[in-house]
Amino acid sequence: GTENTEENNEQTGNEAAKGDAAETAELEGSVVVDGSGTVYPFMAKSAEDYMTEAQENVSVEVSRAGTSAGFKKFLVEDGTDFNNASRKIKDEEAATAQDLGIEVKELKVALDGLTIVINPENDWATELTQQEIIDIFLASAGKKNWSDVRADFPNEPIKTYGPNENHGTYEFFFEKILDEQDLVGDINLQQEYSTLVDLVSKDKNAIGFFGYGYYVNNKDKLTAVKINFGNGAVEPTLDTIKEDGSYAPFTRPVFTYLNVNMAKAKPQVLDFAIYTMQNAQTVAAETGFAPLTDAEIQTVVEELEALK
Amino acid sequence: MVVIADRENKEKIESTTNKKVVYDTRDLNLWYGEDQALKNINLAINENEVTAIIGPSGCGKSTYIKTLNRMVELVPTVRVSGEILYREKNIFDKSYKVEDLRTNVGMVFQKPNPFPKSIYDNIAYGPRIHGIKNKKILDEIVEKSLRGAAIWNEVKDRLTENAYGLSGGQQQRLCIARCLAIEPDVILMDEPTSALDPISTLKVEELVQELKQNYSIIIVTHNMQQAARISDKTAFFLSGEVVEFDETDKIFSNPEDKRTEDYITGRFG
Amino acid sequence: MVVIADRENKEKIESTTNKKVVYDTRDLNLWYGEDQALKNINLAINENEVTAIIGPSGCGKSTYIKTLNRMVELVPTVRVSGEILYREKNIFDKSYKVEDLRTNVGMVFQKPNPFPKSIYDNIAYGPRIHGIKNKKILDEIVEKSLRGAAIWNEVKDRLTENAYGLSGGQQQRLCIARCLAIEPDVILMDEPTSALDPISTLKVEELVQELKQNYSIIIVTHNMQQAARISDKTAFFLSGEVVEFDETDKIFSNPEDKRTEDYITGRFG
Amino acid sequence: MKYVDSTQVQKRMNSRIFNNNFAKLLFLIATLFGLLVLIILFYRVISQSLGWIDLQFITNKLSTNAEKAGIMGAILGTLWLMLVVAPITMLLGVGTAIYMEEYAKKGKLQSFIQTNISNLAGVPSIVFGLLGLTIFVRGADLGNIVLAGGLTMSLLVLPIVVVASQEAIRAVPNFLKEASYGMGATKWQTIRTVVLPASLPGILTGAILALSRAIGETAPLVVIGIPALLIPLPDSIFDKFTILPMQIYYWTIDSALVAEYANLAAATIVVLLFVLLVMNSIAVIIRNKFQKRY
Amino acid sequence: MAKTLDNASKQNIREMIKEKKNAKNISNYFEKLIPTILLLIAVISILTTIGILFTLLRETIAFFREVPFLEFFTGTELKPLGENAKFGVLPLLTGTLLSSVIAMFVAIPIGLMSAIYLSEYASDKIRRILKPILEVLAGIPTIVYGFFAFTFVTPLLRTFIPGLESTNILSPGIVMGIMIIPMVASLSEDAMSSVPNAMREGALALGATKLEVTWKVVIPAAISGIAASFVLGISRAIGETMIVTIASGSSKNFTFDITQSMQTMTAYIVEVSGGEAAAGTTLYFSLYAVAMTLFVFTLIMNLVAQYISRKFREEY
Ligand SMILES: Nc1ncnc2c1ncn2[C@@H]1O[C@H](COP(=O)(O)OP(=O)(O)OP(=O)(O)O)[C@@H](O)[C@H]1O
Ligand SMILES: Nc1ncnc2c1ncn2[C@@H]1O[C@H](COP(=O)(O)OP(=O)(O)OP(=O)(O)O)[C@@H](O)[C@H]1O
Ligand SMILES: [Mg+2]
Ligand SMILES: [Mg+2]
Ligand SMILES: O=P([O-])([O-])[O-]
Repeated sequence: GTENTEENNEQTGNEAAKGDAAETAELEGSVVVDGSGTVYPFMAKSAEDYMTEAQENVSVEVSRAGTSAGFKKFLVEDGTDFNNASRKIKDEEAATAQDLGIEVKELKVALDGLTIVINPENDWATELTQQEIIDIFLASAGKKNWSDVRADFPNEPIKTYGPNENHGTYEFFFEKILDEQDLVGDINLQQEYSTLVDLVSKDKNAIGFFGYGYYVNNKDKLTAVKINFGNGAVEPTLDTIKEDGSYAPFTRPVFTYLNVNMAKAKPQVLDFAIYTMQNAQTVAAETGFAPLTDAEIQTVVEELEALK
Repeated sequence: MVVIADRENKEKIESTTNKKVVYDTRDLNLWYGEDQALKNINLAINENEVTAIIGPSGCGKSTYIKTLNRMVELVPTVRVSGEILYREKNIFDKSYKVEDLRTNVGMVFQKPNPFPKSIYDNIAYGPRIHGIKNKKILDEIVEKSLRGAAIWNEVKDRLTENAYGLSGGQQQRLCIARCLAIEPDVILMDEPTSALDPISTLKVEELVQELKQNYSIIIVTHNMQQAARISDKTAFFLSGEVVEFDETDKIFSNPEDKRTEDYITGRFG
Repeated sequence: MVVIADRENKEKIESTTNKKVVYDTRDLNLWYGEDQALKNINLAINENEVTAIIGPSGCGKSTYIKTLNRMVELVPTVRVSGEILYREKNIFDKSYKVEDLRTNVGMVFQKPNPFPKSIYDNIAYGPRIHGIKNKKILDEIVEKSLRGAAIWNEVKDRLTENAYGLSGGQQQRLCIARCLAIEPDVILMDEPTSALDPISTLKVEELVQELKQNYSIIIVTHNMQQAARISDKTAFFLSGEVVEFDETDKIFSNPEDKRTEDYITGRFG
Repeated sequence: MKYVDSTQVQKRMNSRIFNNNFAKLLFLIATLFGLLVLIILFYRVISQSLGWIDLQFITNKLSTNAEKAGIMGAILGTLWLMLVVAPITMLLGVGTAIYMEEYAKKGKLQSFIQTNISNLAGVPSIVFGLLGLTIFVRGADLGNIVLAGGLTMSLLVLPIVVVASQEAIRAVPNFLKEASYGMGATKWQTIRTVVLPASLPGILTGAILALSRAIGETAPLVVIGIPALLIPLPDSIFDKFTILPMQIYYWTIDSALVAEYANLAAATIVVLLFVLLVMNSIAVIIRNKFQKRY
Repeated sequence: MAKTLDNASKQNIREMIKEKKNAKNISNYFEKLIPTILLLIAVISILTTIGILFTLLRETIAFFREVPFLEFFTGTELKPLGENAKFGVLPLLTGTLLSSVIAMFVAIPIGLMSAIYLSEYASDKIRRILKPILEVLAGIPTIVYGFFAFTFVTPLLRTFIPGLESTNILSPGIVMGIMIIPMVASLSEDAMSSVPNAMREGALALGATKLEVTWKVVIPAAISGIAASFVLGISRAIGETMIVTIASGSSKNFTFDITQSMQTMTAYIVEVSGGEAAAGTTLYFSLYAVAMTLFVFTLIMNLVAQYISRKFREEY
């Protein structure tokens, strides 16, 4: 039956129509996905579409422990099938995978713009330079008050917020943006993005960071800081968040990592992987991510097809 | 009914001859924890007689009667010494099964205590726990027992109703009927009429007189008139001791002990 | 003590003259829900006398005495008609403060009911709620009251101990002392000795006799001898009615009503 | 001189009576505070759920799309969970209660078990969750399925059933037991035919209260791990599952992602409260109907 | 007598019983087995406790092998997830204690006043209406209270307290207090109702007002039960999870500022067990160390409550 599946999927290609899906072999069993909270909305949508439109009898369950936490569940014997990640897999993690004999395949699913958000009442910091942002979060920069950032800013304390260390977003920020220098000590780190949204939306002096998706859904409660990377202030939008877009310095790819052993053992896992990639562009747009190019998708899908 | 007729004949023959002892109590002492409630009781109770036990409140009447079917052991602190021979076997023997004893010795309590079930199920309770399941036999037992307790006519049309719908006097006769349903040998009654009105009391007293034909009855009563009216023998208890035990006529007309006289004439208690 | 001397003089003078009425009950009826417990009571109770109330169980003695300080109102279903004049004021008047009444009218209950506090605090309770905080004055009140209740010698060395360490009789006298501490005008007693042994009873009876010098006392009792021994006047209640009310001597030697006689000679109740 | 000065007493009397009346009012207000909170809570939840709660919401599967989302999965999950919890707690709870009330001799063991049960009742539910995670989910390798959750919940609510059953059994009048023993019934026969039927209403009341506690508990399941998105309906005790409170939890949290989720959470609360209300009413009816027949 | 009855089997009932008795040997064995079976069932509650203790202890010991005991209990820094993890439990302790204290500030006065009203002032009729309402309050799932705290109480409080963060310890504390009111009220009311009426009458007869009776007689007499209800209330607050998880966020700052987001021990367990599940790491062990602390806390509270109410019960 698996052979059949592959063929059908190949036929349907990117524009998987319902009629065609009905012809594919009926799969069943479960697919377990965990990991990034940033990627969660994307994956949840994709899973739901898969269960309603492609394979009704497959159960895809999606959790969102955070990228790092998710990898710990992924890189164990009988671990999860997919781990969503808002950063690349680390060397240690890859090494663990090798030790355990788990073959990991990285699937880039979309692009996210790390968005710096402030309270809507904050009318002074709507545009900041990249350096100013770094300084605000950097312990060594010692910016306590807004007026420390720019003299004409109000003399009020800066309240910093961000996701905690379970999250790839934190690590991306720490590693790629702060160059692994210490964050300010009093930063308020949270497990749940919703808590962060709420905190920033209710604190005039707040500034925080997380994925673009959580910002677009709360445009009425949050303001995204326009960032000057050297060529004038850029607002994060689906257009600017591109690998070569004007928001590029803060743009990052988001992934899901596939346990290839599982994909080989369980046809539904591979089938779901292919489905997700084939529909990645639409789902990304719906959930607040910048889509990949057709070419990128095509290569990955082909690689996946080759697994069986 | 053949069975009862059988028994009646047998018993009648015996009762004309010398009476047999059904319960023989020997040097019985009983303690509730540290408090001694019965002191050196010696009493031989005859078959097919009504034996009344009288005495002031707290003298140990209930304790004694509950010892006869070992119900007193439900109080965890109870300790006993001495023996009680029922039909020549010591009921305190290790090998003696208390359930057997209680199957042979029925008990009627001060407050009517029917189960919160239908009248029918109340009567059928005993036979059922002893394994009688046959509906027909149960029906017969129920009717026979209710007739035996002189309450059949009052309840025959409402056997499926809850027993709590009956009046106090009816409930007490129901309890007697329940007790008859397993055809006991002895029936113990602990102030069976003290919660009843005079008319119900009278009915129960009449019933006791009638049952005596087939059963040995031991009855505790506060009411001396009642003891005089219905019993053959009377035991007078005082502070856990048997002061006097004799023919009821003798006790009430010509007691040997001063204390008995005092009690009977109402000088204390 | 000065106070007592004072009062004593005053009262003695009055008692030689014509007695004053302290409580005048007029056409009092009382219902518990639908059940009438008191029927058309008319009674005038004199100052500085002991008035005994006797009658069979359930005749309304407690109800009546509790009506005198409106404690009966604690039962939510109670309804009252008629009036009770205490010192010429109707206690059922809207404007009459029940706390005021109870401050003037002390009460002693059937079962001793000390508070679970020290002996001292039991006595000081009343004065304290009335605002007396001064330790010295409280000390004096405690001593005076305990002396007044004839229990001072027994407890003077253990005033700080819990009142529950006392015997029943001592507890009852403690309750009387507690009542004296707010210097009432009238003391109501509802079978104050029924829970006590004979010796404690005697002590309380003596105490009542003594207190009568300074207080008007109304006492409910089951014990006719007690009524005869200690009271000046006796009211006989039956089924919620006053059958007879007269000098105690008269009631016990030569009652007018047949029912009073029957009761007193023990023919019922 | 009198110690108790009657004019003084009179003067204080008014303020004392005023204090009493004032306090009474204050106490009444305090008592009504609870009522006030209830009203606000119900009002908030109901008004927030208006327009969201309909048949579709009850019968639909879970979805990330707020318009299409339903709670059938959570309802079935809750039912499956109860199917595990109810028999286990009844068996263990009533068994323990019978032992404690009818068989155990007053002594060290008995009082040890009793103390233990009341302590167990006070252990935070999240600790039970950790126990379930360690022993059932991981130790027995059941995974986060209905059975594992049900076993955890059973232990959590066990003390409630035990204590309620004990009270019910203790309340069976002695004279009924005596009547049975007097007929020659054995202990077990007496328990089976007299004690249990008479205490059944009390036991059932306790069981219902325990179940409603289990239905509303969230913390242990959060620890055990319930997926944020689980669309298929569970159809055995070996399936993964979610329950109403978990759904409320996730929707509350995710309301930052999709604002409408807050309404879904409110609608789910309404359903949950309705279920609990019905269960409690049944308990009250049983209690009132069968109470004190002797 | 029933001589007319036609007995089909013509058998004496007593004989029938005897016959059945002899046949009933299997049920005899059963009868003997029952107490043992029931004992085994009863012991399950003990096994549960042992299970809890064992699970918690094993991992807690592992935790203290990696993090010194003293550092855990005196550390003010809790950074369990970072590279250089810090495991000071004090931030969690302050969060837990502050929220519990706030809860008790709400629950004790309101609960006690409700108890007084119900036990001393209310007529039967009013009591019959008000008590079930309190019971409903007690039956509401904590997740609902969490939702209520997060979506209603916090926004409401922010209109009075501008500095209040949107997740804070004050609002869940208050809501926890509301949740505990019924418990305090009903346990205290039980204690007060069991004070004999004779004592109230004694005081009323001295001219005391109800308030004075309550304050100076009933409450002192019921104090042990009342105190026990407070202790149990605190214990309940300490163990409460969902309200704080939802409404107080997960900041691990060591602070006493109740307007700020803080984490309680329970919320920490939720966060860590929900996110991190890999066995064997210090983070994983810390879960059990915190749970152990929580367990010990509540256990002590419960024992204290039992001790109080047993020790001082019913002197009257
Ligand atoms: N369960 C018990 N535990 C301890 N002592 C008991 C118990 N039952 C009875 N007693 C004591 O044993 C003594 C005898 O009690 P018993 O009930 O046999 O008296 P009684 O003659 O039946 O009195 P009454 O006429 O009031 O029924 C009494 O002093 C009583 O207090
Ligand atoms: N709280 C109450 N509610 C309803 N009826 C009551 C209440 N208290 C007393 N009664 C009824 O009122 C009647 C008088 O009772 P009361 O207590 O005054 O009698 P008593 O003369 O004091 O009797 P005793 O000598 O037994 O104390 C009785 O019929 C009693 O049943
Ligand atoms: Mg007796
Ligand atoms: Mg009376
Ligand atoms: O939840 P994360 O995407 O930040 O890992």
